[in-house]
Amino acid sequence: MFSDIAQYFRTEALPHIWCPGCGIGTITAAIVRSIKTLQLDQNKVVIVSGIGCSSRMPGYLDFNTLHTTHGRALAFATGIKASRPELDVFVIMGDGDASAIGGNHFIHAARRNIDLTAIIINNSIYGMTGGQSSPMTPHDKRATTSPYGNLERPFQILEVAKAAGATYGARATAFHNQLLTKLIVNAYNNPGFSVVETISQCPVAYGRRNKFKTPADMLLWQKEHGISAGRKELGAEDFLIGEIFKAEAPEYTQEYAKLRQRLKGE
Amino acid sequence: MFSDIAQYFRTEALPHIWCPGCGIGTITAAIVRSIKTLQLDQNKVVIVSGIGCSSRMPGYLDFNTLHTTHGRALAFATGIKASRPELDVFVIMGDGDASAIGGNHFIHAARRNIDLTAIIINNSIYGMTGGQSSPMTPHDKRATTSPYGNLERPFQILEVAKAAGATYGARATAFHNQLLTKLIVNAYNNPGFSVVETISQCPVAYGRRNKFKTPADMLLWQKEHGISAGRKELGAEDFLIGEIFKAEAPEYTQEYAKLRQRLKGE
Amino acid sequence: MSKARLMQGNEACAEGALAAGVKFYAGYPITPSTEIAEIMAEKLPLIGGTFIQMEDEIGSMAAIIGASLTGAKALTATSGPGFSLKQENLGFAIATEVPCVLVNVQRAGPSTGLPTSPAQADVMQARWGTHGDHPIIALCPSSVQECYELTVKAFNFAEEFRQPVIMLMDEVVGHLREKVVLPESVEIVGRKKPSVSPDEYIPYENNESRIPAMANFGDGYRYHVTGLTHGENGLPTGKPAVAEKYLERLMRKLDPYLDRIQRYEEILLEDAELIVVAYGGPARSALEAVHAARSEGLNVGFFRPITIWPFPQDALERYADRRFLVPEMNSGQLVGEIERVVGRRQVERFNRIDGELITPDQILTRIQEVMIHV
Amino acid sequence: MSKARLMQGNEACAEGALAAGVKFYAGYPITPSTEIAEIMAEKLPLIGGTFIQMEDEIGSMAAIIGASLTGAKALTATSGPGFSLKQENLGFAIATEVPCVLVNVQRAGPSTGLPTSPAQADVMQARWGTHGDHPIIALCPSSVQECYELTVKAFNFAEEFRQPVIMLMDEVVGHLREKVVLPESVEIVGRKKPSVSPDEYIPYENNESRIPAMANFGDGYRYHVTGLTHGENGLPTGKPAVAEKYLERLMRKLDPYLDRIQRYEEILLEDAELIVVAYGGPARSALEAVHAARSEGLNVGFFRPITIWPFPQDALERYADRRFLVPEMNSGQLVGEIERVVGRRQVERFNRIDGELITPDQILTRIQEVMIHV
Amino acid sequence: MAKQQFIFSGTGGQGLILAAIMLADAAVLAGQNVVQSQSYGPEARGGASKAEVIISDEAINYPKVQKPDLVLSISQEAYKKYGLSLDEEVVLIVDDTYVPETKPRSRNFYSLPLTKVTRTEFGSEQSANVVALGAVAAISRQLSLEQVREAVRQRAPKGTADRNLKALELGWQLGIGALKRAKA
Amino acid sequence: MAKQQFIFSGTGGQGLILAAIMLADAAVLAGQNVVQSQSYGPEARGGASKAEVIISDEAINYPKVQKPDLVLSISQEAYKKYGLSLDEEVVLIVDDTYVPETKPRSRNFYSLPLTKVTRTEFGSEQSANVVALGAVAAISRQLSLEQVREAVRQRAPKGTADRNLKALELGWQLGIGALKRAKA
Amino acid sequence: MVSQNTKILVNQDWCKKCGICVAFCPKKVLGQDELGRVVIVAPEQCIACKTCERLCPDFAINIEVNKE
Amino acid sequence: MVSQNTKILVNQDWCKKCGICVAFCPKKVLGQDELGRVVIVAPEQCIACKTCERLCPDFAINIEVNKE
Ligand SMILES: Cc1ncc(C[n+]2csc(CCOP(=O)(O)OP(=O)(O)O)c2C)c(N)n1
Ligand SMILES: Cc1ncc(C[n+]2csc(CCOP(=O)(O)OP(=O)(O)O)c2C)c(N)n1
Ligand code: SF4
Ligand code: SF4
Ligand code: SF4
Ligand code: SF4
Ligand code: SF4
Ligand code: SF4
Ligand SMILES: [Mg+2]
Ligand SMILES: [Mg+2]
Repeated sequence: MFSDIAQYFRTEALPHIWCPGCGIGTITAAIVRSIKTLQLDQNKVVIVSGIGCSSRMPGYLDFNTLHTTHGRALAFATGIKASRPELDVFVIMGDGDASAIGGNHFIHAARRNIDLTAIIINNSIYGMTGGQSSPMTPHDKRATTSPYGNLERPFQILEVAKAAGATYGARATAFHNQLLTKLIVNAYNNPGFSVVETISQCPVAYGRRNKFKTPADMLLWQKEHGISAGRKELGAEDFLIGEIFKAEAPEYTQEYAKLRQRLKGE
Repeated sequence: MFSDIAQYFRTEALPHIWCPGCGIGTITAAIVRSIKTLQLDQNKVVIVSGIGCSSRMPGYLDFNTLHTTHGRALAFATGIKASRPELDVFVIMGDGDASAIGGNHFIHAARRNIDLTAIIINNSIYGMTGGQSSPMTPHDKRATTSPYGNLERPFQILEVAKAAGATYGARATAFHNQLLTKLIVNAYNNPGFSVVETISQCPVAYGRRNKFKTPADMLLWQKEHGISAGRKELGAEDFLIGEIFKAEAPEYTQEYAKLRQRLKGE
Repeated sequence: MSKARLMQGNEACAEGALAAGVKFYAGYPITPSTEIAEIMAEKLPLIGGTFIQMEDEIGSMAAIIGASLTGAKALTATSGPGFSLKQENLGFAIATEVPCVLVNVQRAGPSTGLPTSPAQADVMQARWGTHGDHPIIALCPSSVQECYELTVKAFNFAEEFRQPVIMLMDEVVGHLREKVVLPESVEIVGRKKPSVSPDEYIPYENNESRIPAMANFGDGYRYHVTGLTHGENGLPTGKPAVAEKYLERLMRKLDPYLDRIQRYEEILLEDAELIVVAYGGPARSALEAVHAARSEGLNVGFFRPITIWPFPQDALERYADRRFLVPEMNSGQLVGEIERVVGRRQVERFNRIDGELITPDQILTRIQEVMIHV
Repeated sequence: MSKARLMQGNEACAEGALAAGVKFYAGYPITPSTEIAEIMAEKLPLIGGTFIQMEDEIGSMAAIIGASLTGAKALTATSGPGFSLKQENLGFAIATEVPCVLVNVQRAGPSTGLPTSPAQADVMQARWGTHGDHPIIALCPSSVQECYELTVKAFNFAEEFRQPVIMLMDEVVGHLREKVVLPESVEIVGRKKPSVSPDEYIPYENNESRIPAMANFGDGYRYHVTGLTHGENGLPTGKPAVAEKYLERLMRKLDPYLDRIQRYEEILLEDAELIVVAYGGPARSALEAVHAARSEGLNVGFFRPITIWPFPQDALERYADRRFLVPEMNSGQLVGEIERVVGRRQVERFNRIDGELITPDQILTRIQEVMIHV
Repeated sequence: MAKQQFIFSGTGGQGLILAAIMLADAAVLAGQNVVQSQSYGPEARGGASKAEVIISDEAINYPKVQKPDLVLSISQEAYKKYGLSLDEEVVLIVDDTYVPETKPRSRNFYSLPLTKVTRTEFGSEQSANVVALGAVAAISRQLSLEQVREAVRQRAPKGTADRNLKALELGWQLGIGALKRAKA
Repeated sequence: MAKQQFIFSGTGGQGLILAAIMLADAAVLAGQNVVQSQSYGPEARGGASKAEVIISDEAINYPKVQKPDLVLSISQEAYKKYGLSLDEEVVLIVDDTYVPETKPRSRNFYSLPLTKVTRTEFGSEQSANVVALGAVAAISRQLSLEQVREAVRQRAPKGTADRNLKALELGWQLGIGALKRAKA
Repeated sequence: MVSQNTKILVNQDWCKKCGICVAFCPKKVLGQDELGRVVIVAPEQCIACKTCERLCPDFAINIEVNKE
Repeated sequence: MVSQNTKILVNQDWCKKCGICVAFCPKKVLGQDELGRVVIVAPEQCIACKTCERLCPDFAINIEVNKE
């Protein structure tokens, strides 16, 4: 099937830089499949990212692609979308990128309910810099900056998104990549700020330190612990997958367009 | 009663710079009354603020006081509390200070559930800079940067705090200042990150533009629209006052202390 | 009809931006620049443009870069603390060569300082504020009329050279109201668009002009923009040779255009023994002092860099045999560059840092000290 | 016993901090500085200190200032992009005179650049990166041993002068492992505490030493700290005279101590016709080149500023009659200051900006060009 | 016209800056060069407020008033700061309500019922700034009533033009009357 | 001892940097000056990896290897980059599993079964880096086995000291054997 | 009734004439003169509820109750 | 059965030998040689479920089904 989606890639840039077994590649393919499913005009698609392993994704994709500064992807994307709302803007962020340094842009994009499709690749770690804990590293897990186990609690990032005003939230994993493709399609179709949290494996910076022997072990963990709503009661390490919330609210660029219209009338 | 609390003030710095009828002064007195009620050691109390009209408060108070940069008060306070947990740290922020530029520090202080008492003085506007809209300006209201009415939706800041991990959230107004004093006492007593949103009047930068003729009119509005839970159904402009949420979670500095203890044992 | 009007410096800056074709403004309020945002908030939606108040200055800088990539002329304005916060993304715009204009209305610092008082204390920050090597253009108006004209220029430079341009104003000119006469029309330069098909488009082409053609996002030329060191194709590279080529071009892209970019004003220099070099608001005091000194028979001249960066070095160097006096509303910033150019021993300083505008008398006294009493 | 050990530059920096008594670290990871954070995360809780990973660099800088106000020696470390972000709060620490140490392990920029490659491109940013006038101390190690020693010095300077100090490292020394011999004990300077009662305490006293005594938050001396321009009592002021007094002291507080602060290394200068001025990692290449040139009979000397800011101007000025070659891993930064001090015509440059360490051969060739072929 | 320098002083919220802008506008209409500036108090929250106008037919470099030709003070504090120790050459105008205590002066001194007249006419103090402007303009004799009127018309906030034109007239009359009395 | 310069090359994840550090540690124990550095690939994600060590009894200024005395290559890519076009003076050591294709060389060339020996002994490839270190140390003849042993003991990750000492021994023997064969 | 024992102190140096105390005094004890200054118009009505004191943004009112 | 018409293509230049495809192939079609390279050990077992292809992080597997 890669041959089916190869047209969306800058194949000359491949193979990519991600480590053996890293989930980002798998997720990349799933995202591209969503865009293919949506039959979006390649020339109108913009992919924006921050900095991190995940954020290297746009470089491999043949769209209008923008690899920005750490944590700021949503602010750049806001400029793009507000300036030219007819573009289809997807924003790729790592968990650190989105929720640590980028947390403020995240809640404000949600508050404005601006029509961006935000995909957080949550590998529970700062991959690019070699394995420091992120605000989404589970409690007690190891990272180079939590050598005694993470003292902090992770964000429930979809809860935060919802409280801040986002109108679509969903979760999948690299393993559940067909679900992921579907959720991204739905997220795109939501006319507002949509967040898809995607659990990924980082075998090198996270897995090694947290007793996962192989990348496959990490995918297995995703398979076991990613639970669809109602399937069973959630255990300690379990998490919901699928659509987590939907809401309705005015969308920023539409409101702005209405303002322009209204002023014309005056 | 000012003579009762004068010992907590730097009276040589008075009269303060706030405009006639500004609610910040009223709230200042209420905060000081809480500290008095709690009988805290004046030498152990630290008041930290950002930048804005509200954030000028610590300059008038006779504690260890720190007036920082715009939006960063909680990050400074985190350094203080993490370094010396026995200090009683109160953090004063404007609505813009806390929720616009300071949004990220806000959600992370909440996530860490660090034992700070955060007081947001919400006057629905950037007062200090002369009346631009803030992320807490109500929809449709006027500000110098929303001359046609605010297009955006305001944050429900206590919802965001809760989703991010705070363990205490409450709301009062300058008018309901006795309630405010009580809520701050309770917030202080919560061993974790506590947020008290305080609705204030800014007659000069907000009131004038939004059809309030006098400061007293704005206080009347607070009186009418600040509703205790269960008192009546909330109308369009109404908001709840009182305790909004409580939760339990490990507190950051205590966890860190435990880590140090654990390592000693090893 | 071009009519005389009373206008504030910040307002003239906003009007200049509108005349230059600004279509996007993202900002975060800060004294003494806020009027620019307020005017934009009012006017942009009227002309099909977009104003957005971002959550902070970092986001504001990011948003204007994003908007510019879609083809919009984009503006942001701030002051000291916000200028510090914008530095990281300013560097991104420089590295990726995205046109935009950033206004800094300087106030007295450091830190929060005296928020409503003037200073010229971000002059060196404008040159060196973001990390890493980088070129910069910074323009410095002395009058309300110039706020207007230089903002138009700033957009033109930004677009022509794919280069963020800083309008380095100060509170004196930003808040001053003055009579201006706006031209009926202004010369407008747009960015160079690709003349080839998307297949042949090389987004960061190392061409002779040193300025690659720039396609808008959404117009069919799909390409990659990254703050990583990149090759001509826009994709990141770690290869030293490619990196060097990129950085060499970036650092020298303005060189062929210096004659056009570097602007300055020269008054009474021919026979001047002492040249007063001043810029921005305080240049007005300096000029008055120069005239006063002349009327006392002192051979004093006046040199005003309008382009602060790249500093008009060649222009000043012609006078390297004279003596210089550099009054600044800081502890000595641009004076270092002047010392470098003309030699340290020839240069005297005058600095005022209490938040009040330097007076002509102060400069005159200093001129007298330097020329008579020494 | 002081024993020889193999140690990485970043590790030596961390160990130096521990030896100096660091008790608080707040940071945000970034290559190539991250090892410093990682070591702190491991070691601080073992000695009753605190490590906290903040949400970003802005918060990190804020947190160490807060911690320092409670009396803790405080450290943060970063690299280019993070250094840009820390500038606003660095300015706050300078304005409020809160001791702390900020490490910047320089990598190649601008923007994200080449994150794992060395450069020296933040040298001018270290001087001018935050808005407003401000004094700064920046130290620049060339060896792993010096990473250790200068970090100790950095803390001592910070504490003694109530002044944030920048450790301006580069990826070459930061990631180099080298044999070091750590001293058994190091000289440690703490901040001056008030010797008067709380009633008499003047937190920003304009005393003769120019360095006000500093009380810890929580120790009974209640006072106000603000980034607004403030009087001796710490309270904000808008009065020009008070503002001026404060800023004058702030800008000149280091002057009486320059002899002790400014450090540099001089080798073979006596008869040198050409002096190679180099610093940081590339100084190692320069020294090797100087020796090679000497063995070819060329009278070349070596001057290494260790304190980059305040630049050891007087020390260098003694040689103003010689010629200079300034190799840098940037497009020319410190060279401007050297030109200012010794005169522009005497100074030659050599710049490498491709992310690779300058080689001794490159410098030697340049020495030959300058001395022989010209 | 030679250089004419004006200082309007009072407290924040009295609308002095707007009055100064109107004066400057009128000067522009009169074909003059003009600069107008104000000092924002450190925080300008209800504190002292000062606005300056310089009018000249030559280029105006230094934009601040060095030696005023006319000072208006409408608060006691402002009078103390800007009015009290003025040269007697300089015209000084004060409001008799808000500046009750003044030092005697032999000439160029006008204590006018600006506030009172405004209250009587409009029932509130709003527009007192424009009344003051009228008095200033009349007494300074640099501009025609028509020029100032046009400026007020242009700058008055939406819906307040008539009221403000009326206020201007009132002030102008106060000024003319005072001039006459002084001559007499 | 004169200056000795080593390059360890392979791919990320093979533990080359650790091996180089151990070599450098051993040199410190031997009282030498030493510097050790590595090039992080632009992103060092599974790509080429290079570690360098310089040992000398004099001060070492320039810290990068200018002319290596010994190169170890344990991937074909690394061999191509660092091993292929070396002077024959320079000692070249490759792993025969991961560098199957090599250009013939008349001397100073050792293609050793580093990976194979590791797998046979330990059932996995972990510790192949220390096996390689043993071979390098033995062949370079700059350090005693005891010095290197001590270095491995100090640096080996918690709980792996024994395994790694074993690996070192294996490598050292491989090296000694190879030297003997070369002499023969 | 404790009104006799209640002292209403207005610090005119700090008062900014915002009118809040006047508007919220339940007993119309307070008024403003033509310059906006707070004046005590009906001291005998004061019930010492301290509403004025608590709402005053400028710490300008002190209600002193002398209970006997 | 469509297995006859299924082609399993492994791009060895892109494959990083992570073993994921091998671990998740429901039919044990794939294996790894001693250098970790993916080898097709039981092509006839392939049911063209494309699990391997979808999970491969390196776009290195292509399952081509030739339905007839
Ligand atoms: C301003 C700034 N701070 C820090 C960094 C260093 N840095 C690069 S990526 C990264 C975090 C990566 O983690 P995440 O966002 O989770 O992405 P991942 O690599 O895990 O995909 C950090 C801290 C940077 N590039 N810029
Ligand atoms: C980095 C930075 N950006 C902007 C400002 C300008 N500024 C000062 S206060 C303020 C907002 C004030 O609003 P809020 O926080 O709601 O406080 P208020 O004045 O309303 O009490 C702003 C934008 C600043 N000082 N620093
Ligand atoms: S470090 Fe982790 S997230 Fe980054 S490429 Fe490697 S495996 Fe993937
Ligand atoms: S501007 Fe508003 S918030 Fe600020 S002091 Fe005045 S009334 Fe209060
Ligand atoms: S205490 Fe109560 S009754 Fe007395 S003046 Fe104050 S508000 Fe009125
Ligand atoms: S509430 Fe206070 S400031 Fe306002 S009028 Fe009354 S006494 Fe004066
Ligand atoms: S398509 Fe399915 S059965 Fe066939 S090789 Fe792949 S995973 Fe195995
Ligand atoms: S999943 Fe892909 S990269 Fe991993 S072993 Fe299989 S083919 Fe290779
Ligand atoms: Mg991550
Ligand atoms: Mg506010």
